Amino acid sequence: MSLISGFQNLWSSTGLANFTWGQAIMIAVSLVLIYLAIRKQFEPLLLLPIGFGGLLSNIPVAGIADANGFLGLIYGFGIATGLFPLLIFIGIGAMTDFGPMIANPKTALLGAAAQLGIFATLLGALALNGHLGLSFDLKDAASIGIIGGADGPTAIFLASRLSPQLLGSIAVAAYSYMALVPIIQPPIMRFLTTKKERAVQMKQLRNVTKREKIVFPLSTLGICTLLIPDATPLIGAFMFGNLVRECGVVDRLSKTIQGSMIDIVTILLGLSVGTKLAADKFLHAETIGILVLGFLAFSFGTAAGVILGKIMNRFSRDPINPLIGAAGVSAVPMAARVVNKVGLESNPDNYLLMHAMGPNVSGVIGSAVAAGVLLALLS
Amino acid sequence: MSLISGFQNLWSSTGLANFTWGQAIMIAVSLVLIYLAIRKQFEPLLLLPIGFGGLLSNIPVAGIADANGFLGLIYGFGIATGLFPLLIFIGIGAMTDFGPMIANPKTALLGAAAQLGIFATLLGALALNGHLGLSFDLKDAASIGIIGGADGPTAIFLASRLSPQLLGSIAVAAYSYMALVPIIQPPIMRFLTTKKERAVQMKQLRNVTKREKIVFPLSTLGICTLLIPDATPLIGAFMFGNLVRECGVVDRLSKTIQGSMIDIVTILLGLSVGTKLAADKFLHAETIGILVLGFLAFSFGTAAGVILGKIMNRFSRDPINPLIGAAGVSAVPMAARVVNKVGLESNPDNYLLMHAMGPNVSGVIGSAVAAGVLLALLS
Amino acid sequence: MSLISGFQNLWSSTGLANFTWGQAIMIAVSLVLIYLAIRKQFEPLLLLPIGFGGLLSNIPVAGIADANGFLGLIYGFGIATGLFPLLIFIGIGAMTDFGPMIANPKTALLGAAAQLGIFATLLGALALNGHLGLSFDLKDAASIGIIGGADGPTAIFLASRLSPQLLGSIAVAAYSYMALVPIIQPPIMRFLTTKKERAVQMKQLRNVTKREKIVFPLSTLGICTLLIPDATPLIGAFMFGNLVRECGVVDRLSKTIQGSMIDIVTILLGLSVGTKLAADKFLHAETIGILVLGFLAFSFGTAAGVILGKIMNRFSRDPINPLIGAAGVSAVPMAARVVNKVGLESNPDNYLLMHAMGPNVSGVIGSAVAAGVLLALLS
Amino acid sequence: MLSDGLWLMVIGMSVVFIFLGLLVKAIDATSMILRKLPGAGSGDVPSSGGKTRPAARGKEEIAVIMASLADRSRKGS
Amino acid sequence: MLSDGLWLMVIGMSVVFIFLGLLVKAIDATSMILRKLPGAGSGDVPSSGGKTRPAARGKEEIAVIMASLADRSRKGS
Amino acid sequence: MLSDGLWLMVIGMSVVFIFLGLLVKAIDATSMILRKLPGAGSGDVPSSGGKTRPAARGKEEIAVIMASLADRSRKGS
Ligand code: NA
Ligand code: NA
Ligand code: NA
Repeated sequence: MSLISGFQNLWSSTGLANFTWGQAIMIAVSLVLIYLAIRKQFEPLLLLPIGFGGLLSNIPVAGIADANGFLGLIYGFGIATGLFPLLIFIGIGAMTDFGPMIANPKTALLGAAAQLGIFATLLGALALNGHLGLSFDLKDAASIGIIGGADGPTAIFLASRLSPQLLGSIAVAAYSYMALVPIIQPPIMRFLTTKKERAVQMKQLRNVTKREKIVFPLSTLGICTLLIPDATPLIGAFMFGNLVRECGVVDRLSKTIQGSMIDIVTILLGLSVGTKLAADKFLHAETIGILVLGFLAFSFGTAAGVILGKIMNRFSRDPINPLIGAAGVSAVPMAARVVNKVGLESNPDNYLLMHAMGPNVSGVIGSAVAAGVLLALLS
Repeated sequence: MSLISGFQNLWSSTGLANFTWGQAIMIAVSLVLIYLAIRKQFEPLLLLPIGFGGLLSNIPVAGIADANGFLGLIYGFGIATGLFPLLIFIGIGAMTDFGPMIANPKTALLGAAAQLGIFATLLGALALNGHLGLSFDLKDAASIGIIGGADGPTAIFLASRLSPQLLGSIAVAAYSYMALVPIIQPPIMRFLTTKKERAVQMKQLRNVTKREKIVFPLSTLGICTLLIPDATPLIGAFMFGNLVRECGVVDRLSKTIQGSMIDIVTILLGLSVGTKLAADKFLHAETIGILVLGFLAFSFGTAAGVILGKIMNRFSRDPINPLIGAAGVSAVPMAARVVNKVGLESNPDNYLLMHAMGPNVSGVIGSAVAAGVLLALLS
Repeated sequence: MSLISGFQNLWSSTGLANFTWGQAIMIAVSLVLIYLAIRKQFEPLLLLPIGFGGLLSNIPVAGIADANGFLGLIYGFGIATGLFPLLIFIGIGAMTDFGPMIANPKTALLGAAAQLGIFATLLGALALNGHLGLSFDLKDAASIGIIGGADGPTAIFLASRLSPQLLGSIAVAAYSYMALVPIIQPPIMRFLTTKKERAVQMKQLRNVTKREKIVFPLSTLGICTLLIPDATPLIGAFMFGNLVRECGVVDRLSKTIQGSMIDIVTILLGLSVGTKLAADKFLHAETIGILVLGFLAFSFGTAAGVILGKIMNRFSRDPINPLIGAAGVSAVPMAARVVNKVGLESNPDNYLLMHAMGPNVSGVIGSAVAAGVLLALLS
Repeated sequence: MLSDGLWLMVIGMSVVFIFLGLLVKAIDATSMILRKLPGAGSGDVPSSGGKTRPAARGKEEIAVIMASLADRSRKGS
Repeated sequence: MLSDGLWLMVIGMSVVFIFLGLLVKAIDATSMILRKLPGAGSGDVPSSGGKTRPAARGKEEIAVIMASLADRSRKGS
Repeated sequence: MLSDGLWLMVIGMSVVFIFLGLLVKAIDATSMILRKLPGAGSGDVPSSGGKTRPAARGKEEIAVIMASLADRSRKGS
């Protein structure tokens, strides 16, 4: 090795000598995600690691997203196997209080209606197929639709199974639109309701006993087992976390699950989802389509929830404020807070937060069930 | 796909259409474990995850316990390799204070005597072989015997090596009987001792210096290395945790080991041990045999400890209360508390707790050594 | 199996019957490491686990360091893949405040000069090749040189890639000499400087804004991407941790990274690096050579930093105390504290600590860049 | 393929509604059974369900709840 | 096979007793050696061994110890 | 092989100096740009950079800093 050949070898291994346009663009995209995470606080817990993972995955030569690269290895271990999204679901279960939903269970149906966003978007993706140079098969359409579930782990779990090549744009769309819920939802909510409907006051929620909260995760898993076993990894992980939370005899596990366990998995999941932002995996016409469709998914879900809310309000004995239907898309607890805020505009004494938590958490279950149906029929 | 065929596909993938009787029974068994964990506080840190893992593993279609299923993957990673029980042993080491044993080392021999439960049960299993439709080979008998060690990680480690197909019932038996120690032990203790023996007061324990506590884990590992290297993974992990605890220079590691590390591993270990509660792995005549034998194991161990206690009391210069021999089965710290309680019945001023901690912790070492002997001769 | 044959089998599996001289020696070496960690507080967070891993890896029969052994498995999972050192780098990034370096950036060049220790030692290793029975190729020489970087994870990452067979002695040398920084550096610092130079007072550091601290990790990664992509796994992990720390929107992740995540990885990394202390992997003439060369590496790095400090002091507008150049070897924050102490000897009012932190943390970057160059040209 | 998508929608929405409908029934049944069970009235602490009575609450209490929700940074669900 | 089990028992119990017997000797030897070593008396803090003097303790202190043991939920050993 | 080592040294040290030299320029440029950006003066909190003014500090403050550094047990870097 001479000095010249050494420098030549080195030059040929620099980023400058190996950059592709695609990588440059994706680095810019990743920086935008990081900017949104930090400056606009767009779901920073996820979008910061995803964005940084995107940066690392678009570095030429380094091969960090390759199967044997730093992040490729983590992806293979935790995302390709489905392990990380399920561990995160355990954590979310341990953080979720189903009290408001148990206190007024029929509001759970609003979380069912909001899943229409998933299937409407699925249809939309199929309608786009063959147009504008886009090509989506049924599995792709299902993975895109799940963005409307507004649940990150569910979206990552389903997409990693049905359409891993679209995982990057799906995860980015899901978390970005979740962050945009305060901007996307209010106009739709105001458009579909009258001022009088928005001012409806709901009955105070009843007390929920510890026992009811302990039985709840078990009966949910039971129904899931009988009806749609393909959803049991998601629902099972979710309900395990919730049982750990509510049972009262393993508080140290509950604390660790909600703390260091979910944090560590979030970091590893975020960074390794970022590998799907590598230029060759992300820069397709399909990505634009996915972003547009994801936006529609959130809008449709919101509308369906609000409309069912209006119908239920008409036929229910106790009044139901239709706004809380919008919380059925999940995006916990952001969507419920949006409901509270829009409700206060029409009636400054009307605190809908707790009432909106019912559809909000039932929407998480609804999306996991929808994912189970799609897995059962398409995989 | 038509609507009809879609619903047919879906129906054929429901739990309702695929349930087996075995799965239904095992779901009931898992629910009983969860009930005992929550309501009766039977070792909830382990039995709750094991029970929930059992639920998930008996869901038809979902295949959660399969090699590529959610829990099957974790099992392959952490139990089949022996990793999780050893990491738990590091945590237990960091939680164990050997001070009482170092202060009165001859009580460690009581922890040796109690291991008779292991070998008596091994004999019992062999005696049952060929009767009542039961079939146990030497490895199975050894794995069943280790229940008598009353140490969960040791039992899981040995069974996963010698008889993985029995792991489910062995783990369930081990943790259940540990929880039942306050019910199983006292009658045996009272039957084997006179009231006068139970009232024996022991000499106050001497001070133990920090240096002695630091040397202890190293000399224990040294003896193990010379005598029975096959026990060094267990003893080594245990003593590493203890050295981290006692050395005083890595307190942040000690805190993490006792906190989030052991918690995370416990959750993953419990859930994945639950995969061995899948109907096809659990519902054999052998399981009943294992439960009966496990009960005998605890009883024999208790008796052997108490009897050696009586003998040592007769020949020792300083008085030894024979009750503390019962703590030699381990089940730390439950068995030591049982000793304290039974002792107080005969002499309300006689606090045996600290004296019982000596045999209690030496019983952990004794069981690991016994497991090493079985591994050396049978694997 | 008869009793006799049983005891024979057992005897043939004891440590006593299988010990080799090499294992006995390496157990003594491991005990020395543990002694130094506990009694002399030589980098105990790493040297205690490494020493204990060394104990376990030299136990005959048990095979704990084998590919399927307890620690061999962890090694394969975390060190052979490079995962653990990178996760530790994320943790170190989250613990590092680059404020002092951003406030006075030209001191970063001192951290460049100190990397001369790496390359001088590389030359030294090549010069020794063929003499005294030592045999080092270019990759070995590079791995030995990196000891001079005084960064454990960088050394382990590079050695595991270029010369895994030397990893044990390289890791031991790196951490041992880091612990010896207060003994190795001061004589060199005093020899190369006049009392007047050592008494130089530096200008108060300016304020650094939050924004500057957020931009810093991103621009560092950008330069690395353009110049030397092979260093991006190390620099990327380091800068990710630092961005998580500084961005202010993911404080819970930052806390977990600095706490339980780095602790858990440290334990697993330390124990599994200990597998390279197995007699057959450690007891070569090369090990002595590595220890001697590692000492030289630290000395050369210190000298180069101090000499550049003298030069910069002469030509800089604002005075620069040459002592802070010694901190460029990294060994954060030990080397910076040594600078502060030596500075106080000459001028009891001269607190150099913060000024020394600039070269100190830039030395971490410098070593990672040097490792990248070596990887690019040699792997 | 579009018709496949339509079937998926009909099937999927049906299953989601059946699932959550059954869940509503299960919750109602549970609360009824538990109320009749011995010890339900006495032994049972009214738990954090106590937190679920916001309708009549003042602005200050809501502010506290919302702040605590903000803390529960929920990682995208 | 039953005789194999008997040998296992004899061998196993022997090893367990030899092991713990040696451990007792090692503990005694350690404490003796450390007591003779310089600095043993002064530099050494009597550590948490101070906790190991319960015989004369009152009921209150024991209650505290037992409560702390209860906290140390020991995960099945 | 020794000459290979020499080239490695020349190349390696050059890259390290170029890298950190560019970094110095980047830091200077960043601070200049940020100072000119709107909101830089007002919105930006002077953050923990406030900690980086030790030259004039008394011994007590330094002691506190060093103690906090000692806490930050840095795992060998
Ligand atoms: Na949802
Ligand atoms: Na035991
Ligand atoms: Na360095």
